[in-house]
Amino acid sequence: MPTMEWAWLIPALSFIAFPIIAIFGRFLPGKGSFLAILAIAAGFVLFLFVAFDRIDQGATGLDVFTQKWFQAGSATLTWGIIVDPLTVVMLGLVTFVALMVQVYSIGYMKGDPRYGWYFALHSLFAASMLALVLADNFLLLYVAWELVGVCSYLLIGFWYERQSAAEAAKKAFVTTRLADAALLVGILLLFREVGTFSMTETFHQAELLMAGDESLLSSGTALAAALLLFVGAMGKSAQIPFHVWLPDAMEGPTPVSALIHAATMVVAGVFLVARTFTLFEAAPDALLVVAIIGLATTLLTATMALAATDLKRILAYSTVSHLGLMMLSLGAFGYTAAIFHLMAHGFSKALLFLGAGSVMHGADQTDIRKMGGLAKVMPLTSFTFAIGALSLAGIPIFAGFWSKDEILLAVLEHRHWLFLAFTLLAVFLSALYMARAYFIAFRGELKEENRGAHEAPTSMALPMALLAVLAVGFGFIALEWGGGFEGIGSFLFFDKAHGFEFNVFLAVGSLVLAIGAVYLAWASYLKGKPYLSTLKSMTTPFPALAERGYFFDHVYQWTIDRVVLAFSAVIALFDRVVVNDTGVDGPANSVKRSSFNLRRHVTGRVYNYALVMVLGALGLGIAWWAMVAGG
Amino acid sequence: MTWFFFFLMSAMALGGGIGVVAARNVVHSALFLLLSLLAVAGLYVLLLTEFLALVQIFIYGGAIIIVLLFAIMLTRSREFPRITDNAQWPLAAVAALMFFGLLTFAFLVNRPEATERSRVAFTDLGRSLFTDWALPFEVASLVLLIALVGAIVIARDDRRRG
Amino acid sequence: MADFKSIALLLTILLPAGAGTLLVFMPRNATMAIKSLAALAGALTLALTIVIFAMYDYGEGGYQFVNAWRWLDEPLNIDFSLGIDGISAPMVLLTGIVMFAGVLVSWNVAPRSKDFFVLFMFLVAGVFGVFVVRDLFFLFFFYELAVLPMFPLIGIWGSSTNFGNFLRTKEYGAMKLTLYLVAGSVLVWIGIIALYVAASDFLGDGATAQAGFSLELLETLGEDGAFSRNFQLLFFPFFMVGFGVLAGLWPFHTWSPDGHVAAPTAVSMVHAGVLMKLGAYGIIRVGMTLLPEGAEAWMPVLIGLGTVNVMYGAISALSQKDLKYVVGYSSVSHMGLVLMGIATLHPLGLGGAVLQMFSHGIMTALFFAVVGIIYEKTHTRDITVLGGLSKRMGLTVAFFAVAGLTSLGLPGLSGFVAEVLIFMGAFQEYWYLAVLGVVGAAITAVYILRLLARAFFGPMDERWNHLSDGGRIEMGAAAMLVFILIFVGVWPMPLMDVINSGVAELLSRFPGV
Amino acid sequence: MTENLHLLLPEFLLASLALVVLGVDLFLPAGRKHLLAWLSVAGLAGLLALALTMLWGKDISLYGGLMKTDAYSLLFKAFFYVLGGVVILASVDFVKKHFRSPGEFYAIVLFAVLGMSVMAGSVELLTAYIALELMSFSFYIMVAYGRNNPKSNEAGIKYILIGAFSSAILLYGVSLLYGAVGVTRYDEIAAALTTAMANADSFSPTLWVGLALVLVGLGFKVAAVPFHMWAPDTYEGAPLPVTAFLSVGSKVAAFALLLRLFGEAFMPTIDQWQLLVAVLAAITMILGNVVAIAQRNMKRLLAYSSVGHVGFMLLGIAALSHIGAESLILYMVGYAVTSMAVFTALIAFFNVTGRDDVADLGGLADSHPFLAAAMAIGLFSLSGLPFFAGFTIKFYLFTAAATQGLLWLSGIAMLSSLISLYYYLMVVRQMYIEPAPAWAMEEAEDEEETAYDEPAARGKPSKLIVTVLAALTLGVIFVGIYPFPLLEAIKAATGALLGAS
Amino acid sequence: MIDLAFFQIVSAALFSIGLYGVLARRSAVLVLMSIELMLNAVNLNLIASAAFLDPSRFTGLIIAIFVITVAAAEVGLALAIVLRIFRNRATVNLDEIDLMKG
Repeated sequence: MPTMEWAWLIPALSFIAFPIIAIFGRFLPGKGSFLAILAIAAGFVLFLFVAFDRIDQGATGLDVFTQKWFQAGSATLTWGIIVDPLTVVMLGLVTFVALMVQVYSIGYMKGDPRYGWYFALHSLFAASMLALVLADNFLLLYVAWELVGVCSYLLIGFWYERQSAAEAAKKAFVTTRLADAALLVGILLLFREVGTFSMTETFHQAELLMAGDESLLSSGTALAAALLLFVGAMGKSAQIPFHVWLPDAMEGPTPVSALIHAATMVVAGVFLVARTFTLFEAAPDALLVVAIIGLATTLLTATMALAATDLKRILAYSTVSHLGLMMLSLGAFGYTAAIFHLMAHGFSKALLFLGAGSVMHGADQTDIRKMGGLAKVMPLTSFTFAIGALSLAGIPIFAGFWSKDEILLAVLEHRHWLFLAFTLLAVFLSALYMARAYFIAFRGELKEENRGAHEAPTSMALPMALLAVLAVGFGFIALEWGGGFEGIGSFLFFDKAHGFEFNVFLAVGSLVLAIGAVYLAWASYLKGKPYLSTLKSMTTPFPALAERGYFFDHVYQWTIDRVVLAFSAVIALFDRVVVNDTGVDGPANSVKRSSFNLRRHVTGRVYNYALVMVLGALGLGIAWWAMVAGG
Repeated sequence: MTWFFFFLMSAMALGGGIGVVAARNVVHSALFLLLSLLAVAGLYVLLLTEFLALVQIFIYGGAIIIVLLFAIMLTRSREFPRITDNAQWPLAAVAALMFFGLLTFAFLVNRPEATERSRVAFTDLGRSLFTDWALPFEVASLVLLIALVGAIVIARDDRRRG
Repeated sequence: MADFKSIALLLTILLPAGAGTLLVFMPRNATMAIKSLAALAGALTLALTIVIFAMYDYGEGGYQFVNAWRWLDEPLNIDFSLGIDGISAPMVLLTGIVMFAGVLVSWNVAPRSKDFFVLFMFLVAGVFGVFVVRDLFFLFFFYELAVLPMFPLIGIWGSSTNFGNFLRTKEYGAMKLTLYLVAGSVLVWIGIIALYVAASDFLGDGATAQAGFSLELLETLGEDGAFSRNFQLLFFPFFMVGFGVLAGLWPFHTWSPDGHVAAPTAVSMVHAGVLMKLGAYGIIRVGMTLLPEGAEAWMPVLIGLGTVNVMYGAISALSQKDLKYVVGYSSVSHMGLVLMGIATLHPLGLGGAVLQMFSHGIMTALFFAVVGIIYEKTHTRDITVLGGLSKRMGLTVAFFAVAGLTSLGLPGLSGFVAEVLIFMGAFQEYWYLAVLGVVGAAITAVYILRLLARAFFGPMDERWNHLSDGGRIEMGAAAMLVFILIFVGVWPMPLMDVINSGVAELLSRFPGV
Repeated sequence: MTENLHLLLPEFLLASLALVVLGVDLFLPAGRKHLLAWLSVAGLAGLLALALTMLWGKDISLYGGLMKTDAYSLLFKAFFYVLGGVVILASVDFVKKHFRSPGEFYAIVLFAVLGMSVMAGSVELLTAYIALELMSFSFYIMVAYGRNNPKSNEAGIKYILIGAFSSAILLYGVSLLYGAVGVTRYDEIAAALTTAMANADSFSPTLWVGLALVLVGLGFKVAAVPFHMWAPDTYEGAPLPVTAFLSVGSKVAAFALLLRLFGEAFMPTIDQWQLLVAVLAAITMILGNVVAIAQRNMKRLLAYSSVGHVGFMLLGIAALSHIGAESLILYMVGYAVTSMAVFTALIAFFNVTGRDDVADLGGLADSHPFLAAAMAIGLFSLSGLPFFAGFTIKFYLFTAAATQGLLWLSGIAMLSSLISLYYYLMVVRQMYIEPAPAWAMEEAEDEEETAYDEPAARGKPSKLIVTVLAALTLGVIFVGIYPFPLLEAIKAATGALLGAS
Repeated sequence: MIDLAFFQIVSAALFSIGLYGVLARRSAVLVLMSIELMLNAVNLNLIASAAFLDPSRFTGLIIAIFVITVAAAEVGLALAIVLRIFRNRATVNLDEIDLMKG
């Protein structure tokens, strides 16, 4: 497996690119953007080698290469990579989408004062994301985890002169950091129990536990660790109640949203759960929690997406919703399905964001109510957007269709039928809001102010086209091709082969739902039928709640202002008044005061002095005598 | 006989002392002091140390009292017949009494076996003073000297010097 | 090379001290010459410390660069004995770095720049002394010598601030800091004397060996049982609290934020960067080395207080309006991490603690350097007044951000490695406290990010239009610190190898561990 | 009896030197009086050399045990000679400016020195007492030397009245002692006490009350609480050089006497008085240092601080032993050097400004950087911060006390020296941080050559005093970082006092 | 025969009286006189002790002689200062001599 050893080069290249661009970027042609693109392109090529190598190796097995990082006491901390199917798949997603987005950004970010810095950050992000995917031990994973976090922070706040951008960046980072604390605790807990950060070792212990053999892990710790890791995942993947940061994150440049907040970073949570799936299997209750959170997220955010009017926010909510779907699938042991959907959604959603970006670039609008009929002025964008939408809506032959069915299947097999019902509802909703967005924005008659809108330049159009192709065709990767590749399902699922299944009833059922949703949207938004409004009125107060995001933000804001900051102010006051002014200055001042009182004992009258002397002499004489008499 | 003499002298000494600290008039105090000193000299005689008694009479009676009287005359100011005790005299009395109590108690508790008194010859006294104790004697002479110098330096009236 | 090894540590003291003495005799108005001389001394010292650190053979471990001169004969038997081990070596390096940066940052300090550098040099000499001596008397000697220049440094070149509802004058800050630290040292002093007395009582009169203040002697005597269990239980707190005051141990920390608010930039740097480490170092070097039993018994208390430090400092920092207060309280919080790591008595935790001492030293120096630059430009440290500075002072803000990210434990920067090690160590015994520590670190993220968002990002105030980044020299110093932070964060091996040897040596004294 | 009379040569020569100064004074024109200072200093230097060469290594008791010439007395002899020289040099400018009759002044300083050296050397109560009086008389005169300064008069009368009173008490103690044991020589007293301790039935209260009264009398001389109240007034009223001499000379001399008395005579009964002295020390150091905080006048502040230091020195008496005595003597030397440095700086300041309040020191660091630095160093040393004498001597003293089971007292001492740090720092702050006081600014306006906002260039102190100050400052640092040679001499002295350990 | 204790008690009484005088009188001159009383008490005690306990070496007598001498000198010097003060302040009243206090 020669090429697999070289997998570590994939992040390394971008990692090297980062400081070069950051420091010398301004002296380089194109501010060094080409370096970033070269690095990631090379990464993509390397990925292909690795992938085919991996396929030749067959789906089984998992190869690890580690390097010593440093020694602390008895513990040796290491860098290292795992190359297994999951890694390969993720590598593909990340390298490809990152490449697309960076190419797209050339056109999109043209003329920005911090053009070079932008690409530097992209390189750093790509590097960290790839490292996260490749990490063979929890510590390295955490490192990469935090680095992608800080990249997202810097990119969301890229236009930091805008108050909203600064705030959104802060919000995103703080929220994820809080979740990461749990992740870190989980990792430390595992280290304490297993004595190493190595994932393979940890999983081995988990398997021992499952097999009921002698294991370093107790089921209790396994459950605790799994849940803690999951909390971290919730933070990154914006699961309820941590979802609030993702919509605001749309303050960043749109390509960033496409790459980080749709295709790659946000799925890190899903990836984490998938990566540590063995551990979760060892603690089935944790998986139930995952399922429930996933379901709740997907439903709630879908409704929010339905209520939103800002194109990017719609996409953001839909992202969260689909992340929830993935979590649900994982929670339903639908490992394959989850990853499959992760990929499909990644390509489609990236495509949608790029489309949105092109709209903002061309028509410089974000509110869909102000759009309409854009298909006339920017046909390509409209077309590709439609493809992405259809894919997410789950219309056959489009990528989303296949993966979604897998998820439904998993839920059907492993979870209560209620789960399935809600999932189908979610499917319906996602089809509905995608259709809504598309029809309002691109169909209907063109508004006056949007006449000047123009189609995207090639550098932006090309990536969109490529992604569109994937969004259409990616689904077929599920099918069995020859050459040692029996469909993504069996490829992913390590040794327990789990080929692609097709359940006609589910497929038809979901298809009916989807088409129904699309028709509903078409009818109400283009033909002005009152179906939706009646639906709305039937479901009050949900639409109203959904518009306000179920008051999550308000509650958080209130807690921060009224509880956290107030408490901190109290502590600070306590520190100054009680600890300092009383505890520290108090004694000092009392000494000072006693000094001013005591000084009066020197009256200036000689005979007082003499009297005190005599009293002292008496005391001394008596004391002395007493001492002697006593001892 | 000696008993009577002893008590008389002690009475005079103590009475004089009380006069010194109680008299309203400074001059009276000085005279009471003289009385008390002479009485003490008498007690010296009882102790068979006539030489000390003489020294006492000459130096105190002769010198010190005169100097004190001069000082009183020179500093005779408006402050006479005014009250001559300060505010803390009751406390002072208590302290003095306690002191007296302490000392008396100490004296009464330990009674060293007293040898019979024997008269010290002037010659022995002189010899030992100028041989054994020559060194302190020298130093004492220096003390007197600088007391003299100091008195001059301090009391000298600047106006009469150029 | 042996002869160099024998005098190298002496040089670390003599270089700054000599420079200081030289400066005394320079004309007051030859500021350029004075500054150059100071910078030269700083550079030489830095080079020297780097060489020393590089030459320390961690494979061998133990005290190296050893040398001793008899200073007083019996009965006190005081030696001026030098030597560094795996724990003090990084501290020496740290001191060299921070000192150099400090000199550069205070490049245009005025007025009386001469006096400033004289005092600064002696301050540094004292700090070096504490780290390199192996005799309790001289340890205490230099310990107080390091405190002494603080008063004039803060009093003369410091700044008074009115916080509306309360006022903090530089005189107040200086006086409180000095008295407080000396008060702490009184406890240490009692402890040291008690050690000596116990040792001499143990040896008794007419014994062949004589008690003294040298660490080795006391160590060996301790192994022979000179210090009874009760003695250790009684006197370890003296060292724990006495040194703890300097380490900002809660609730004895209040000198630190006020002192830093009042102090001039370079002094804050050296003080938060190095002097607070003296406290932690003292606990390790004196308390734990000589009184292991007492230490073991008291460690639960220490780790508890350390955790309080972490949470308390972070929470207090949340609502501060003054940049320096934020940094000051974050120092309290981070020193809490150090104390936690020390108290774990676990190789990971202790190693992390020492690394954290180093990392926090650099980080907080960087913090204060940048804050100083900003204050010099804007004449305010009020977060609510500042805003959007990064538009004009991009690089400065970037440096501040690096320091901030280090303090919130971002991987790739030195803070992360140290904190994770500490938590790993703490998790072994006190997992609940470790969790609290992690939460504290998370809170750090909250206030740092709020600070960045409010003070540096967002729309810029018109008043700052004329601003620009700090001067070349200050920025250079800051850049150096940034580089070190990243270097250690990415490749901590060279530091950790040395630290491990020292920690192993220390923990070998704890039978229970 | 008189076979080794020559061993007293230094004393005799010193006395005659003083007389010579007195004599020459009569023939010198008013303008040239400062020559007397040089004469006295030269004489003292010569005597120092003579004493060192002649008495080195001698250990002989003279006059049937009235005096001893041993390492102890030699050490203090040398110390007092040097001290006298320093005081005279430091006071030349002052005397020139403020005193009407300088000749007598120098002579009296010499007499005081003589008294001190005899005090240190005498091993018999009467001799010690007379020497003490010689010294005290000189100080009575010097304190009242500012003839037309009411404060000086007042200080003089207060000092001499309380002094006479306390010496009466001391004498009564001596008489009681004599009545109890019948002897006055230290060694005989020690022997008598040993027997008294041996058989408890011969328990005699007069003895103990006598000892107590003696301690009171000496406690007055060293200004130990509660016998200290004269000190602030006297220090404030006395002319500055006299204050300096008083706070260093009389204290050290009294302690030399006290140490010898307790070490050679009262040692057998240490168990009885150790605790008492310890308590005295405690209240002394606490009261002195606490009350000093409230002071606004430099002399008064230093008076209280010296009371505090007396507390520390009493610590050494309480811990009387080889190490205790060593540390005490070392402490006295270090304290003397340091506070002479502070006082000399103050004298120099007074010479140019005529003021001695703390507030007047404002802006000194700008107008007279050297004075400010020297005084700051002295104050830091007094507060026991390292690199200066104060740290080393305090460390030694407190350690010594701890070895004698007085760790608690050492703790109190450290706390009170922490308190002392506060007011010393207040002075430093005045010099370095506060701006120059109003009067200085006015002076500045008057002198047109100085810029308006600068503090006044209030004239420069004379080269002489600056040199003395520099020397003293170096001494402070020297004792602080290299007390080794000093300690060798001190060890010899202690050996002579308590017998070789 | 009269016992030593009698003389001692007389001296103690005299001493206490003098002590009272020092503590209670206002005029510096009177304070000086009281001190003289105390010194006499000292002498009485010394001489008595010498005469009863130490007739061979009679150290007490010697001390007494010195005490008398010193006392004389003391009075002289003190009175000089008193006169100086009287010349400057027109009083020898210790209540009014309190420029310096605290």
